[in-house]
Amino acid sequence: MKALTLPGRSVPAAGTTPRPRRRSRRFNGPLLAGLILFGLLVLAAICAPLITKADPTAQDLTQALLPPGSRGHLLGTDRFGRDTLARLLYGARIDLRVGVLAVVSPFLIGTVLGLVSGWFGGWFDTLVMRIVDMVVAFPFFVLVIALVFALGPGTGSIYLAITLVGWVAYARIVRGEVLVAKNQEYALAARASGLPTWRILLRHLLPNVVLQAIVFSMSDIVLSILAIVTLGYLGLGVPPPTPDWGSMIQDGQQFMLTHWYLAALPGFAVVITGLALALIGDGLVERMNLR
Amino acid sequence: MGFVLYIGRRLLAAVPVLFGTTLIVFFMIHLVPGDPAVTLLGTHATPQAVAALHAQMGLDQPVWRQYLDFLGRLLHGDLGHSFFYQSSVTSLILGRISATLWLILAGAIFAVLVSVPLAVWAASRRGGLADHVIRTVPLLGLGMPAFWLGIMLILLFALKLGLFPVSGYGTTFAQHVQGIILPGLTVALALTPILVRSLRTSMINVLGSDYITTARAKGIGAGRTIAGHALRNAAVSSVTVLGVNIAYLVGSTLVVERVFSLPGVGTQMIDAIFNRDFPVVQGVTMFFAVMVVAVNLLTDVAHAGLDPRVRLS
Amino acid sequence: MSEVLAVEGLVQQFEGRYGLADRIARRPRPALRAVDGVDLVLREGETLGLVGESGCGKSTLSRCVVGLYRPTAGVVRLAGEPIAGTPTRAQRRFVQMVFQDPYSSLNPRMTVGQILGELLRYHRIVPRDQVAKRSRELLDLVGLPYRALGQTPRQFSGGQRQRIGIARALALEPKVLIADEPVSALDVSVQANIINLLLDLKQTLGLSMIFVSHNIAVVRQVSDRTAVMYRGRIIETGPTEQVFLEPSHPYTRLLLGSVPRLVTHVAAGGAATAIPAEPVPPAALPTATAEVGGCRYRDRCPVALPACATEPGLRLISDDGEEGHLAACQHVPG
Amino acid sequence: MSPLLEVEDLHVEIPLPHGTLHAVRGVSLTADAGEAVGLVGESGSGKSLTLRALLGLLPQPARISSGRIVLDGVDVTALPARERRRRLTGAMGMVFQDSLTALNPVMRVGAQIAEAPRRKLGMSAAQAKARAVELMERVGIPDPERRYRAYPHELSGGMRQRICIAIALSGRPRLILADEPTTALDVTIQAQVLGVVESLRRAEGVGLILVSHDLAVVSETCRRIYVMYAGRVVESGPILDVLSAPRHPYSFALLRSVPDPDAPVHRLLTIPGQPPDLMETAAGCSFAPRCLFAADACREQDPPLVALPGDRATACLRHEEADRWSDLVAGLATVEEV
Repeated sequence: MKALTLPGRSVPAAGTTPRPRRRSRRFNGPLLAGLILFGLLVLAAICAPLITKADPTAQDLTQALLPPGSRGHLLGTDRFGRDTLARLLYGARIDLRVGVLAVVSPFLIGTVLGLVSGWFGGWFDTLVMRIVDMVVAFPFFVLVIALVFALGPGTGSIYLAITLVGWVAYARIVRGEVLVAKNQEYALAARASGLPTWRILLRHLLPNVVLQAIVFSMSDIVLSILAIVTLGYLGLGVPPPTPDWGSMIQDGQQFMLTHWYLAALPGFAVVITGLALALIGDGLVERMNLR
Repeated sequence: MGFVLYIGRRLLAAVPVLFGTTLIVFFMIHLVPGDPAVTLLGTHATPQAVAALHAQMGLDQPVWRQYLDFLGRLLHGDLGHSFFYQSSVTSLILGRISATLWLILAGAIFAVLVSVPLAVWAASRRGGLADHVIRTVPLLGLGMPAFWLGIMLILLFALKLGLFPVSGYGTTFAQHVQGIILPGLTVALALTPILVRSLRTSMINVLGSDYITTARAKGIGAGRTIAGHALRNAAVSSVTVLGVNIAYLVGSTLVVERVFSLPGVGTQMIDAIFNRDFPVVQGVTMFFAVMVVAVNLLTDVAHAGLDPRVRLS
Repeated sequence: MSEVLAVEGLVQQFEGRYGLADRIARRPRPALRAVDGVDLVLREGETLGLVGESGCGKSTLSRCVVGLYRPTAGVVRLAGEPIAGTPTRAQRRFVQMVFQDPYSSLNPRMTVGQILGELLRYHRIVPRDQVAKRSRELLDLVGLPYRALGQTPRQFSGGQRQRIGIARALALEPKVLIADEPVSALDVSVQANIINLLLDLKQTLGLSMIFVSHNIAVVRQVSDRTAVMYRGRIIETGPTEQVFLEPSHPYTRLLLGSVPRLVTHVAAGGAATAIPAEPVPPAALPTATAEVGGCRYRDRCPVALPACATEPGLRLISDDGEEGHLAACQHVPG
Repeated sequence: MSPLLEVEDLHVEIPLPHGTLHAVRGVSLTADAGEAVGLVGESGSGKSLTLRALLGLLPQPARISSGRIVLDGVDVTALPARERRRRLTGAMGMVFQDSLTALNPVMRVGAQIAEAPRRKLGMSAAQAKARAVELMERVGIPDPERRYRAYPHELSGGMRQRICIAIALSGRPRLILADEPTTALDVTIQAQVLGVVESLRRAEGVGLILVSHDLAVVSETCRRIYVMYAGRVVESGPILDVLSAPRHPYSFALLRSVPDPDAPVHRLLTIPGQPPDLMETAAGCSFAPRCLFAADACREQDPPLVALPGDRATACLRHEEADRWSDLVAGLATVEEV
């Protein structure tokens, strides 16, 4: 039952020319740069007490509005004499933590709902998609702000508000991927071989559809950090005096002519965080395309 | 015929969505922890005031009854009464609507004027220096808070260069135009990074597609190929990309109005939040949803006008 | 030879979207009868070729047989037992499928070892400690090296992937193999490899096979019996040699006449001349969404009669074969 | 008389992030006026890129790295880009494999046909439209006046491909380049479309270069054939001679591995292995690893394309033994039977 070949030759059909398909490298440029940058940000936030001795909430009106480079205050002080560097670092603790954690439950809820509604279709799918349509009719920031207002101040409200609004994006992405994947022949083969549905969903579909959701979660973290910062700027975020980049920008806004850096510096912090996550997202896409 | 039917279909599809948004807006009040009336009035409110508010908000009725009332009033254009002002929410919104519409329009125009040329430029010089710059610089902008960008633009253009007013909207048309440029630019630039990146991808798809090769094979000249074949297809994908992101643009007007002290609906919502003026917050939230649905319908119309395939589906 | 698989009166209908706007515009509810009343018998050890053009319903039919769709009407019988609702585990094992696209038919995130091992374990084909050994045997069977077990599909070429797909189907030790266009996505120089492999495996493992293809030459090469499908129906069926040498249905004649042929000897003076001067038919869709009534080939048929307004059933032309040679045409004396 | 089109030693390269893919490696071919020429090979053989290079339509980032394209005795590769494009597109029209993507989805098909007459041949709008309708009629589109206003997605695959042929003809070319024009079509439609191409070729005296993976399609349509493998022409000559007595093991094996609809064989010949990766350049004949008759010399030496009598050529070191190949393979088959 061998293919017709000359005697004394092996069957070369089987991988004698190992295809030098470019091995998908674990890390590529953008991914590595993004991970390092984000890692440094997280490290700085965790090690805040080691980097500066200053207390981010300690007021000292005699030291108010010092310019960057002052003795003992590398990045200067705000109008209450609080150290800007310390506030930036401790602000990172709040903003990064809330930003990353706020994405976890939307990710899980949206992925599960998208997987189930895409696979089974029917009335459940219709219901989920109707709710999705309703939620996406609202601009993200508007609904989050309105919900935080209704729920009252505090980080708990922020988590809940972002979860209530954020899951729809994941549900949409995952459902779309599932609709494509479930008609791919590998999914048909799994069904034809009689594997149970839960196994097909978890073992065959999920690993193939979840990547898009992971890539999206990178920009979603940016979005949720933007939401927290915006809430802080509007005075609806983490209550003072806890430092937060958004409230720092708001504080600094009134000294724009004389001390522009007070509003500018926390903004740069957000921009750099966004850059790091965008690089990670781009890197992940590039890695996926290589496959 | 196909066109009319398609638009009719889209209009019909918008009805349940709008209906659904009223559900969300209505149930917002039930998210308020504890007794909404107490929370809204503060803990030292008199029992009489709480009871009066209960009656006014209809909180003494069963939930389905409250919703039907809400819906019924909504159908008559009645969004309730402000707690803070002696005025209906509808008239408050109508009084502020023009600045917001202006801002959305200016933002959308600026967004197109900035992103489309950049995307076309990057796509036509694929792999070149311009492409690399246009691809990487927006990465810096993805995490840029719109309000912060606004502050920075004020700092540069209004305070340092004195080209535009720092804030406000004036009273005359000329002042309106002058006052809307910086906020419009802010709204647009906040969206540009996302827009440029997805537009670039779709432009590359258009320029690399087989029908462009067919057109080139005809030997009708590069200019004619671009004008006759690339542009309209590029417009189709631009409209699609814009439609996907328009909700983000509409949403960012909320904070940007605040930064530039524009007398728009967004500023009103934030004022209402600080005044704990629940009906106004609800009303404005609803207004924003209607705006998004309306803008989406407009993009659908534009899409159907540009692309004959859409009308068929 | 005994029957291993039979299909009776099979109908598979797909419903399209029907929204409120369609209801208001009083549009008819869109429905597509991809398979519209098919009877089929597969006997032990034989290869049945199923040919037809795109959209004729041959793929839908094969997917019904492996239980991927629940038929709108009709039954599929495996070894005499009808599939009732969802196929049982034993029924799943009885009939397995080899898919068309070697690139999308294998899960890109699983190694070959995982793909095979999962099936061997779930269906308890062999004891758990024998799974690795059995996987290697399967690779032997399809001519792949053992190191393939640790590799993911993308490390293989199209032909090798198709071998993995065949190994996966064989893992369940089926009696019937459905090959749905197994070579159409492959390079011409690799197609013969897979065709020969399938024929060899059929022989050594005693399989019965339904070979679905649009490639008429391949079907003639591999099958004992041939069935021709057109718009959801079988319009001619019989022993392969008879169908090819004495096609009875006008559509079968057109189909066989349209196949490009290698011209190796022709009178001097130029290229081949045998290009069928077929009158150009109206641009009708190959699958009708609405009921036309009558013979479904009527609108393209050069020899249509008034009698063709009633749809003919399959009529017996000769019965020297096991199942006989049948065609659904009014020109065949009833 | 010099041929209409002459290609000499054409090389096409695709620069990729991980290296350069040498896709076409020194192809030479000629096409006389009114002649039908076939270019056969499987995916990755470089046949489509060769065809696209002729019209200057290489997809990004592929480029011609060397070679000459001579049109009407003029070396167009030496001309400035604008003039080169004017000459090439003036003399040739192209038909692609996938008619759905090859047509502009937002433009009426009639307008797409009328474009070249209007812009290139300088006709008035009315003349161009009349020409388009006439062309649609010639390629066998019923009711052309009405179909003129249709969009591509409103037509069937066969109709669309006819539109593409009409577009290719619209600029009054002397040579049509067709890249797998019927591969996406059903056999019955394929026969119709090939029939249209053939009758137009005869009626108008337009030449044809047909690229296909299907030997049978080429044999029914063309008078001469070029067989390509791994970016090279491995055999060429009058089609009947090549098909009845191939002088290269690749064409020989290909002919025996493809089933014949009229004559099923006991067993198809298989070509082991798969086409080489063009990122790497190994020494020796690129077909040697899969060749049934390869000797040590074949793995060391790159065989040149040598001319044979009867306007034929082959790139095989052992082509003189070609007459024995059949017996060798037949003997093998019986041995394997036992």
